[in-house]
Amino acid sequence: MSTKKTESTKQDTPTEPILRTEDVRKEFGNLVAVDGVSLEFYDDEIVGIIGPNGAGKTTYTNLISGALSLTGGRIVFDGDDISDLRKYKRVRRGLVRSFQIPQIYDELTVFENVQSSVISRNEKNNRLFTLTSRDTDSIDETERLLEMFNLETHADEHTEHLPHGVRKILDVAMSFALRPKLMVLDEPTSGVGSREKNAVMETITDAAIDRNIGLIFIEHDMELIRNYSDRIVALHEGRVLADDDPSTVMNSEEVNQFILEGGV
Amino acid sequence: MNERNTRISRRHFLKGSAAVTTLGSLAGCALLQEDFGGEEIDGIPDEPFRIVQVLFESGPPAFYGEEAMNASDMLVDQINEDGGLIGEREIEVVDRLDEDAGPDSLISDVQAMAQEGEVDMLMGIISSAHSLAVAPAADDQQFPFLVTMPGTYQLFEENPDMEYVVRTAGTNAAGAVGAVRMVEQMDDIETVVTVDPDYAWGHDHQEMFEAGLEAVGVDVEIIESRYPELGETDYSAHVSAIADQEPDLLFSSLWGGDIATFVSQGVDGGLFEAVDESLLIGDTGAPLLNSLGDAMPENVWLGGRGGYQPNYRYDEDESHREFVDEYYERYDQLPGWGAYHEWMGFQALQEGVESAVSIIGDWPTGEQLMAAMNNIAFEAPHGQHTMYGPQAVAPAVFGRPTDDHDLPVDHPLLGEFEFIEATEVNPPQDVLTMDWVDELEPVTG
Amino acid sequence: MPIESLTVNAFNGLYFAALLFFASVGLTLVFGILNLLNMAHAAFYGLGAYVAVWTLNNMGDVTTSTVALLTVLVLVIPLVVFVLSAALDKTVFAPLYEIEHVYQLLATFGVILMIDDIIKFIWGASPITVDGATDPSRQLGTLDLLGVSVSAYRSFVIVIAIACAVGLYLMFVKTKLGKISQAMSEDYEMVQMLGINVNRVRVLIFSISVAIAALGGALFVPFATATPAVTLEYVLLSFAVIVIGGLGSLKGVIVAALVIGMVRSFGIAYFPALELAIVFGLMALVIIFKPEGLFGDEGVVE
Amino acid sequence: MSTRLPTFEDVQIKEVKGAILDKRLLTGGVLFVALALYPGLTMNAYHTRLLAWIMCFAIAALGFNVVLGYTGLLSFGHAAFFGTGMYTVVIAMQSAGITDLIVLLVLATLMAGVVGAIIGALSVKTHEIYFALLTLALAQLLYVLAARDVGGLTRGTDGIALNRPDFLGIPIGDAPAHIYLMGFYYHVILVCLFATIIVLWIVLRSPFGLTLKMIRENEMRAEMSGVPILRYRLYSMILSAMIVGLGGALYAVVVGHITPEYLDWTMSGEIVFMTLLGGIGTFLGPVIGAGGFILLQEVALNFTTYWHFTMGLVLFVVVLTLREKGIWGGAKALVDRVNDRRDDS
Repeated sequence: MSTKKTESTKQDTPTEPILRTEDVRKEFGNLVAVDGVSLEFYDDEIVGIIGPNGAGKTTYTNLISGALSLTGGRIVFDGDDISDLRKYKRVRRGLVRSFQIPQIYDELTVFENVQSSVISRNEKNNRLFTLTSRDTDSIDETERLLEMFNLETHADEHTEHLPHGVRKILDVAMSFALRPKLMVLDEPTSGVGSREKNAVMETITDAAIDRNIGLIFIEHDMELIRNYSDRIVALHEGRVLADDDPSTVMNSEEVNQFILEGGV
Repeated sequence: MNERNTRISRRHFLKGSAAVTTLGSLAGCALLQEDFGGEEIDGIPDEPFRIVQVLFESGPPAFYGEEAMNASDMLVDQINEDGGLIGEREIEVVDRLDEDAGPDSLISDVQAMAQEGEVDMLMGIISSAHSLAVAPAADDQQFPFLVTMPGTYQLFEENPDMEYVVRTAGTNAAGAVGAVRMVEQMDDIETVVTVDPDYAWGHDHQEMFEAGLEAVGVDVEIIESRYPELGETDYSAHVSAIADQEPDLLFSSLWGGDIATFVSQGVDGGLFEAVDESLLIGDTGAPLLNSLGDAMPENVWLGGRGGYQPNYRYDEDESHREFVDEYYERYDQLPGWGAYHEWMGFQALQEGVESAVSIIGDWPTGEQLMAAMNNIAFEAPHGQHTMYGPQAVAPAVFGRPTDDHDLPVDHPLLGEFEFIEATEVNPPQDVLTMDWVDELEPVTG
Repeated sequence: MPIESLTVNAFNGLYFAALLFFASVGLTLVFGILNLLNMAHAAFYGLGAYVAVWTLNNMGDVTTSTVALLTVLVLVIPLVVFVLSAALDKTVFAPLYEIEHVYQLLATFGVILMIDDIIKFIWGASPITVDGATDPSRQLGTLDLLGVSVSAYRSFVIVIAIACAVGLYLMFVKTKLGKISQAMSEDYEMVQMLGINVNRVRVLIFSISVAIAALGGALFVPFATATPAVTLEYVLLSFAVIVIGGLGSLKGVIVAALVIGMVRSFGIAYFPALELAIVFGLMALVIIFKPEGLFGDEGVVE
Repeated sequence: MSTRLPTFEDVQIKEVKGAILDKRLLTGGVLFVALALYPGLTMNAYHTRLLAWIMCFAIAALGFNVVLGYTGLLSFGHAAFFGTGMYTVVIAMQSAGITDLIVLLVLATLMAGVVGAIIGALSVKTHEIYFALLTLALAQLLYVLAARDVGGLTRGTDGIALNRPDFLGIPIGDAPAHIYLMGFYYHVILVCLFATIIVLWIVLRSPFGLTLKMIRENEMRAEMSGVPILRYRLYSMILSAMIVGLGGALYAVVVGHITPEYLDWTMSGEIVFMTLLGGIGTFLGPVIGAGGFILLQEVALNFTTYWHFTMGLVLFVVVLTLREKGIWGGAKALVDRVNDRRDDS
């Protein structure tokens, strides 16, 4: 459970937000998927995003990560306008996302999976004549990360046959290896057994707090949302329905009407 | 293995002086010729004379290969019936290499054969490009190579010092310059469209034809040159474009299946009504006339480098008549150019062996045999087939399709033959073909 | 440019487009519905051509009636190949559905090499043309099109191509097989779960596709020549067609065949030097600027 | 060849791996010496040429596998790079009068890299079949340029003959063909092959190599790890093109006559065939594949006129049964299984 839960809400934080979206819009033909969303996120908070299917949650995160281009509005990250920045450049600035279905490299070992992220973060991809097995810097850091996420025992395994929960953790570990300032997680516990869900969330939030990383996560499990968020944003039909501390949002009438009863 | 090594290295050592030695021994022996006259010849190897043929067995030009294979099967049988080469040594075609495997494989095979020493001669080859790659390689290996079909004039002009290669096919100059000579005799020709396959054969022909026309000073303009892809299946776009232009003359070096498809689709598109006269010089003869049958237009001249038409001098030339009859009996069709080329090759071989044996009184080495095939002459449908050094010079022969013939086939053959002397359509020895074509003299008279 | 030559070139383009349609429509259907990239598809075009030329040249003693000849080309040969390909689908092609596209391409390239040699084994390597007596293209002569005389036989081929396209369209829209096929192209597993015998649909679609290619080859041969090179030429052409049209789209095949047919016909007529480069240039341009092809993001018959 | 890395937790593993590496180096060294001595010991010119031929294509297949096996892109246009290597050598000799082998090889490798950059830049955005067909189409356009002799450098489909290059100012090109190949040129190819293997072995285990594998395994993830994937796919094409170009350049001298057929898509198909036969999932597979393909073709050609059928059947069966393992990976798996069984008993 987050220890800084009460310290930070946007009203009483004097620092600049790490991410600000200003009136961002996304249209697919006639369909308006995201309809002018303006939000701010800080690097010391954990924000949960909720909303029914089709509310625009995933589209919104795709706009942030650059997987989709904006129809309108702008996105400011760490003080710079990144609206037109390519995906990989956003990642290099510290805006990182993980995926609903774990996106890992199946034919590489767990160790290589994480090491690849470390190398990419150091922008050493273009080193041609050094062996990765001799690159002590990245090896040391990879070891630490594996330890942190309790993956040491799997280090030498190819990832194809790992249990789903471990794959999920690995995916997150790879994102952490990128040393993000802000991480966007799309349903970090989907597909994970209900008993493991808390453990997964615990690992993630602990790491985030430890490293001072802001977290945004989409989640359908209201229990998890309530337990791990410092703040909750509710989306509905591409618009912000509520943006406040968890208890306020959960008790809001509109949220109850459109989202909580909507069969989630 | 060891014995072979020494042989190879010794041969290398000798290579520089090979030509001198050969000539010397031939000349020297010639003086002694009378001593051997009529006597039994020693040293004829017991095993047959082993030939490996290289022909397209697959790929678009394979039909040419098939004709050549047919002819060589027949000719080998005939020669062996009479006891073989000089009546003493039978021929065996020990292997056939598929030219479609490409020059890499062919060169490698030549090397293997040269090394194993179990083959006496390589024979055949269809593609000009392949001949340019394989012939020098064979020469490097000191492996006798009798080139029977490709026409590129560059073969010996690019590799003037080859000692192990002879070619019994005339160069493509004969066809192209022959066509120039035909135009010289025609009246009312002002505009020409050329259609040639899009590779060296086609481009060479077009170039020589154009340069030749210019040089002889006839008032003819080539208004368009087309190069359809080799193996094209649909010429209709070309046909309609040419028909639109209504040129006085159509010139083409398309050959094989391509010329059959082109003419057939041309007939369909009214091409031969739109042009007055055509010169189809891409080794075309009986197979084309067979496949076109009654549809064959009559206002065309067919032919090219050699008199390889079954009814050309059929009555006058006994050996030609036998060749055609035998071929027809055996394969139920008339021989095409691939078959004739092979016939020339085997004649050169027989002649070469005979002359070498008569000079040295012993069975010739590969080197001596190849040297003996230089500068000989032998019978061909068009009379004497003469070798200038290692290269045959063929005359040009053209004819018009006609149903008026005596051969037992129900398709047209050629008539109204035009014969143009080899010297009119080939450069003199040691003159480069393009230099000669650029300075081509008009035919006098 | 006189109007007559416009007509003639357009007619040539249309005829070539018809052949391209026959050669490639099955390729795109098999890919769109069955998710198989069958490089060997065009080999059946070549096979159709050889079977046709052999049949025509051997039926002269029985009949030379035009109707009989055309029936053989349009019905008998496709039917024979249909049966043959059903057998092949169960044997040679069955394991291919399970593997990745890259491996499908390579394995079916192996099939091309095999079919090519089988053709060579049966019919030899020489080009074969249809005998005059049993050549429907010669029998039919010419007819008048907008004041230009064009081949009646080639007009017939164009008509068959149009009929074939309409027939396929109706099949997809009206019949149960067509509807299932469309559903399969969108969600193969879903259809499987509905308890439909997917394998039977697969055999049918595969065999229809292959039979159309053979029909194309059969119709192609009277006006051209059966040579061993036909297969490889049409492998490239048919891939160009389906990529330009968009993989898996019936409309795409029709439009792309027309585009290539027309560009090639007019291109050769007016810019003959470009012939070799036309199809590849067109293909490169389309993939660079519209990688999904002209109608690639749509379903089979949208 | 294991792609696993030494891990942090067990120092012993590192040592064991080191021993394995030493064993590999030893095997490689012995093989190198054996191959180097082969022509001198046997004086067999046919075998020497066959080996030279195989080694040139082994280099090309290794280079091709950078794109197919490591970056996951099926290119059907690699004939463009092979042919560029060949034509660069012959054109540089004929038109620019360069006769030194080293200069020619460097020049050819660079030119192939340039062509790789152009074709790559146009095609790396596309995927799968589109990538395959776009590379095919672009390479085919290059074939048209050479076949039509645009620019007057290639002499069309007749092709150009080539003289034997010299070496470091020594006019060794004047030596007879046998001596040139068996005493000199064969060894140049051998050195180039081993150099290629060593350099590639390192490069594919470097961060750069890992990056290519990231792209192969999961393009989206790689991009979301901050990798500019298009740029790295392009790098991969350029690297691959350069190595294939080197193979082509070396081969030009072996074959002695260069025609546009080496730029045709069937040539690309042969390179794909070789690589796949050997196994795209293994490092040395392409080398084995080049040898297997060429020997198979030689045998099939001598054995039957229906060699297309034989080759087709082999391709079909290998693809279906072994897939990315190829004959090399398949053989290794078999050896492993036999060893396992022996350990069990």
